[in-house]
Amino acid sequence: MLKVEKLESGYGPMQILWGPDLEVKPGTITSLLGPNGAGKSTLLKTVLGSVPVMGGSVLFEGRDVTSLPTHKKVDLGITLVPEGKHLFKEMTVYENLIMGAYRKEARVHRDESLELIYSLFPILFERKDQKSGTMSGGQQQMVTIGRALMTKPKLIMMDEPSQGLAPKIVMEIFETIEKLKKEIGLTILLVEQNAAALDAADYVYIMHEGVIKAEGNPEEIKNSDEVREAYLGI
Amino acid sequence: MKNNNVIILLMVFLMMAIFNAQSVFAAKLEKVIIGHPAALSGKYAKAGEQAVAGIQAAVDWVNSVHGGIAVDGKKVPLDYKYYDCESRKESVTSLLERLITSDKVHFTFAPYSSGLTLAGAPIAEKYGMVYMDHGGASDKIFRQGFEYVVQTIGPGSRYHAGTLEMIKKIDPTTNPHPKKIALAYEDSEFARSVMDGAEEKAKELGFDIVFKRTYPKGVTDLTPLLSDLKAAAPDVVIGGGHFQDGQLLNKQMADLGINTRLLSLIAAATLPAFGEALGEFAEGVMGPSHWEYGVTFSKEGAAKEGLTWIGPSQDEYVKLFKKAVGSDTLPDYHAAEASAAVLALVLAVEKVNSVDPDVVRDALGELKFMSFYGNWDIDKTGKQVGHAMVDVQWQKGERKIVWPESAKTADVVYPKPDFK
Amino acid sequence: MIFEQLSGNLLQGVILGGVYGMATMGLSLIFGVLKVVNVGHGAFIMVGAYVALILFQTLGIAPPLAVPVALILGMALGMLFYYTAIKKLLKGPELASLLATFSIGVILEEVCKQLFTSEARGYHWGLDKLDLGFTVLPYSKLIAFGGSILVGLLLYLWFHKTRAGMAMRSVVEDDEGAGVCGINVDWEYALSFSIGIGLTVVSGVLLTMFIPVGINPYMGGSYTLKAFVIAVLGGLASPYGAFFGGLVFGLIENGSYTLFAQIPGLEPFAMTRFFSFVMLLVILLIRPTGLLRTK
Amino acid sequence: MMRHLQKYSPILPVLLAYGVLLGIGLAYPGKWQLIAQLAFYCALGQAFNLFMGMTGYVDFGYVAFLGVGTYGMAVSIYFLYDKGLGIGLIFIGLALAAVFSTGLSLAVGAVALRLRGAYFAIATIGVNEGFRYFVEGARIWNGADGMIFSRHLRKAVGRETAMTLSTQWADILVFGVAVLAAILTLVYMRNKVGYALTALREDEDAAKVMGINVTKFKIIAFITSAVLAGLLGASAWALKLTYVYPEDVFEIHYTVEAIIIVLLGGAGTLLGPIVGALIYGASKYFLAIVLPGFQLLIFAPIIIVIIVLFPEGTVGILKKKIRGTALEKFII
Repeated sequence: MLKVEKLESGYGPMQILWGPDLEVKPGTITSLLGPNGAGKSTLLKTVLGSVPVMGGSVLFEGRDVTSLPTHKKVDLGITLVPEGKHLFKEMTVYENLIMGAYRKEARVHRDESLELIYSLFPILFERKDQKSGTMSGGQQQMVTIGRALMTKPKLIMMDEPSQGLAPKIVMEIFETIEKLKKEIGLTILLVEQNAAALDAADYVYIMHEGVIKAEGNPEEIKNSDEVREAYLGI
Repeated sequence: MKNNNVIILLMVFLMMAIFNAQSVFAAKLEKVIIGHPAALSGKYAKAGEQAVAGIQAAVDWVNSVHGGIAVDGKKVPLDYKYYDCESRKESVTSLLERLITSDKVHFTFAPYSSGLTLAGAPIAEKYGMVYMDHGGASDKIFRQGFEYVVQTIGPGSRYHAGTLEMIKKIDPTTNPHPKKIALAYEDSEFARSVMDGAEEKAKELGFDIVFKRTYPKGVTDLTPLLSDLKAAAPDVVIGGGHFQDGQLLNKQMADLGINTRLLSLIAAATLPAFGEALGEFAEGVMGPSHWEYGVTFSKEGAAKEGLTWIGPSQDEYVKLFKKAVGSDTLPDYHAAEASAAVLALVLAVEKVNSVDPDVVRDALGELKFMSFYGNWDIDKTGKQVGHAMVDVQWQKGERKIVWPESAKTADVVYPKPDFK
Repeated sequence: MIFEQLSGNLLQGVILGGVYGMATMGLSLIFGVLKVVNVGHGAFIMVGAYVALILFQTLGIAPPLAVPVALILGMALGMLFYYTAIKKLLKGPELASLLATFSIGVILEEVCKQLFTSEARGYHWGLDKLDLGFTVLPYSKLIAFGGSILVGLLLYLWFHKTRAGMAMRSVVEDDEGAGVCGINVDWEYALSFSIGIGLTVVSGVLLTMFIPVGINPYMGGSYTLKAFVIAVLGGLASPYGAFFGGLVFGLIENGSYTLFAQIPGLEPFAMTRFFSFVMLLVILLIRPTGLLRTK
Repeated sequence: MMRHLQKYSPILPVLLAYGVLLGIGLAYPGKWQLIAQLAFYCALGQAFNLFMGMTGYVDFGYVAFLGVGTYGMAVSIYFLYDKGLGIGLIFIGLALAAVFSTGLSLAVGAVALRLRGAYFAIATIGVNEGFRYFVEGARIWNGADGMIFSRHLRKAVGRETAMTLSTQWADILVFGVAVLAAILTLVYMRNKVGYALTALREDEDAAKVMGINVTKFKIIAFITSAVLAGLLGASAWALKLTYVYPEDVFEIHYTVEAIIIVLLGGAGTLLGPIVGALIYGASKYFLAIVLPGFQLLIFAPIIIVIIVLFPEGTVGILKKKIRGTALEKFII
C-alpha cells in the first residue's frame, strides 16, 4: 500500500533521513522501531509532506505522491496520529472529531465515522462537550486516534501513541490498534520506542541514524541478539 | 554569484556616497547657491513640501523677474539645492555639511521645526554659515547665543496676542462679558510657548484663565479633555498644535456641543484642508497665521511706511508657487515664510555686494523690509521681531483675514455661530 | 459634577473602546494564526481611512457603504503581501517578519503620500447627534460602534459555526494537528493574513466614522501602539478577546483621565498613556493569555 | 599566549574598518558629518547586536536606553553648567548616562526578560512608550518642552570648545562606543557568557535544564547593551545636538533602524553591524541626495527583498563562503 524508496529529507541544512526503504502491505500492522533521534518521526512527517523531501520517492497504492501537499494526501486516505497528540485544546471533543472530517471525501461519512469512534471509545461520547485540553493523557490520545479515523483513512501512521501513558492505558491503546486492523481492515504504520509494539506487528523495521538497519517478522527480530542489543535495548 | 553582485553594488553605492563628485571650486562667482536639508518625508513632510516649493517660487522670481542677484557689479543667478532629511536629526547634520563642503553653497536654510533647526545649528556655526530659520518658532533657539541663525517665522509666544487684543476691543467688558478663557494645546515645546505667551497676554488684558491643559502628540481622541473643558464653561477657547489635532479638537468640540464665542486654533485652522475636513463645523473658527492668501501688503503700503519692497506681489507669488508644485495648491504660511527668507537674503547680499557670510549676517541684522509676506526685522540674536501675525476666520467655507484691522479682508463674525 | 463627568467619559470610553477593539482584531488574528506581529498594522488602518474619505468625497458614498470596498481591498492587499513576503519569512527568525511588516507599513505610507499628499484631511458626513445630558453622542459614532459589534459578532459566528472558520481556529490551536486533518495549512495562513488585513482596513473605515478628520499617511503609528496594548489585554492570539480588550482599554483610558486630572502638576492625558503601558506590562507578567482566558 | 591572541583575532577586521572610517573622516574634514552619521549607525548596530544577536531577543524598546542616556548628559550640562566644572561636565554626563541606562535596564530586565518572543518585543515597546509618557505627563525635566542647552555648554567650556565638542569630539566618542561594543561582543563570544547565550538562543529550555544560569547571562548582556546605548545617546544626541525633546529621543524608529542594520549585516556576527550600518547609512544618504522625498518608498521594498533573499545577512553569507579558508579566523 505504501512504499518508501531511498527517501531523503531534513530541516534546512540538516539532513535526517539518508535513504531508507520501507513497505507497508495492505491490511497489516507494520512497526518502525528505533532509538530516540533515529529519524522515525521525520520519516512519517516526510511521507505526509510536512517535512520537505530532498530525494527518493513515496508511493501510495502504486501512485507517486512524493511531492503532493499534505491535504491532498489526506484526501487519498493517508493520515497521521502525531507524536505529542497535537489536539485543538480549546475546542470540545466533538469539535476535534468534526475537524477530522474536514475534507469533502470524509464529510460524506461523518456520522458513521462518529458512530464507529464512539463505539470504540465510549468515554468520548460521554465527554463530547468537554474541552479536549482538560482531559487526561489517555483520553486525549483517544481523541487523537478518533480524529485521525474521522478522515476516513486507508492508512494510519501512528507516532509513538504510547508515549507518556500509564502501562494499563498503553495496553488498551495497543488493543484498539489491533481492533482497527481486524475489524475495519485498516493498514497501520506504527512508530514506537516501546518494544511492546513488536508483539502487535506483522512486520518490523529497525531504524537508526536515518537508515533502515534491519527488518523482518517480529520473531526474527526478537531472535536476533544483535538487533536487540544494538537498537532495542532489551 | 548573485549574492556577490548585490554586495558589490552596495559597496559601489557607499563609495559614490562618500566620494561623490565634488563641484569644482569657482574662483569667480557665477551663481549664488542656497542649500537646504529639507524635511520632505517623515513627520514634517507636509510643511517641508510647502517650504521647498516656497523657496523654489522665490528663486524663480529672483531669476526671472529680478534678473538674478546683483553682486560684484553683475547679476548672477540664484540656485537652490535641497536634500531630504526625512525629518531626522542625524541626517540634518550630514546633509547640511555636504551642502556646505561639497556643494559649496553660500547660504543655508534650516529644516522645518525647532528641533531640526537646533540639530543643524552647531554645524552652521562651525562653518560660519548664515542659517535661515524659516520653521523653528521656539524663542529658546535665540537664547543660545548662536551667531548665524536668522529667523523669519515669528516667535511662538506672540501667536495669540492679536486674537486676545481683538476680543478686548470688539467685545468690551459689558454684559455678557467674555472673561473666561480655556487653553488646550498640544504638549510640545512650540505649542507650549504659544500657550504660555497667550496666558501672559490674557492676564495682562484682564481675562480669567479657567482651564489650561495639554494633550500629547499623536492623540486620537480628545473627549475626556473636552468634557472637562465643557465643565469649565469658557467663553473663549484657544489652542491647537498641529494639523491633525487641531481638526480633531474642532470636530470633537462640535460633537460634544461645546459652544463658545470664539475658537482659535494654531496651525490647523489656517490651512485649506481644514475647511474641507470640517465642513460647516469650521464656520467661525479662527487661527493666527504668519501669512495668509489675501493679506494686503503691497509696494504702495511699503512706501507709505518708508520700507524697502522686494519680491512678487501676492498674486504673482501664488502663480509662481503653483508652478513650483505643479498643481493647483495654494501656498500656506510655511511656504511664504521660506520665500520671505530668500528675499531677505537677496536684499542683504545686494546691499553689501558680497556673499561673505559674516558680512551678509551683519547686513541681515540691519535689514528692514516688506514683501508680500509682510514686515521683516530681526533683533540682535537673530529673532524675528518685525513680522506681525494676522488672524484668519472661516466664513462660509472661505478663509478671511479679520485682524488686524489694517489687513482685514472681512469683518469678524463674533460671537461665532453655534455648532449645529 | 465629577461623577457626571466620569460617567460621561466612561460611556464615551465604551463606544471608543468598541472601535479600538475592532481595530485590533486583525492584529490578533494574524498573530494567532501566523505568530507574526504586524508592526505595520496602523498603516492598514490608514488605508481604510483613505478608502472612506475618497469614496465619500469623490462619489458621495456614505462611510458604512465603504466597508465592503475596504474589505475587498484589504484582503487583496493581504494576499499580495502574504505571497510576496510573509510566506517566505514564516520559518525564519522573528526579527525578519517584524522587519518585513514594518517595511510594508512604510511602503503603504509612502505610496499614500505620493497619491494623496501628506495633508491632513477629513470629511463631513453631517449626521445629527444624541444628547444624553451628561454627554453627547453623534449618531456616526453610534453607527461605528454598532458596526464594530456586528463585525465582532460575525467573526465569532464564523469562527464557531462555519467549517472554514473552525478550520482556521484549528490552525490557531495547533497547525500540525490541522495538517493531519487534511486542512491546507498554507492556504489557511494566506487566508487568515488576508482576512486579518481586511478586518484592519475595515476598521480604518469605522474609525473615520468615529473621527472623520486628521486623515493623513502617517496617522497609523499611534493606532499600532494602542493595538498592541489592546491585543495583550485580550490575549494576543484571540481576535474576539481583542474586542473586549478594546472595551476595557477605552474604559481605562477615559476613566483614568478623570482621576489623573484631580492631581495637580500632572498632565493627565500623557499620564493616561503612561498608565495604559504600565497596565500592559502588568498583564504580560501576571496573565499573558489575556484578561478573558481562564487558564 | 599565541592561542590567546588568536582567540581574539576577529577584532582585527573590526578595528581596521573603524580605523579606515576614522581616517577618511580626518583626511576629508568636509565629509566628517557623514562619517559621523555612519559611525552612529555602526555603534547603534553593534550595541544592539550585543544583546539581540546573541540571545535572539528582539528589544523593540531599545531606543529608550539611548533616550535616558541623552537625558543623562543633558541633565549634567543643563543643571551643572555654572558649577565651574568645565570639561568635567562631559564625564559626569557620561557617568549619568551609564547610571540611568543601567537603572532602566535593571527595571526592564526584571520585568520583561521573563517573557519571550513577541511578548518580549511588545513589552519592551510598552516600556519605551510608557517611559516617554511618564516624562511628559509628570513633567520630569521640563516634560515635553525638553531641554535646550547649547547656551549652557558654551557658558561652561567656552564657545570654541563647545563647538569642537559638538561637531567633533561627540563623534569621536561615538567611535569609542562602537569600538567598545565590538570588543565587548567578542569578549563575550569567547567566554562563558557567549557559550551560555548561544545555548539559550538555540533552545532556552534545554539550556536551563543543562544547568546554565540563563537568567544571569541574559541580564549581563542586556545591561551591557543598554549601557552602550546610553553612552551613545549621551554623545550622539545630547553632546552633538545640544537639545533633547522626549518625543525625539524615545522614537521607536531608531529601534527599527538598529534591527535593519543588524539584519542586513547578519545577526549575532561581530562584523555584521558594521557592514549593515555602512550599507544602510550610505544608501540612505545617497538616496536622500539623488531622490529627495522618495528614499523611503525605494528603501522599504529593498529591505523586504533583502530579508527574503538573504535572511542571514551579508556577513552570514560571507562566513559560509570563506568556511575552510584562512580568512575564517578573522571573520565572525
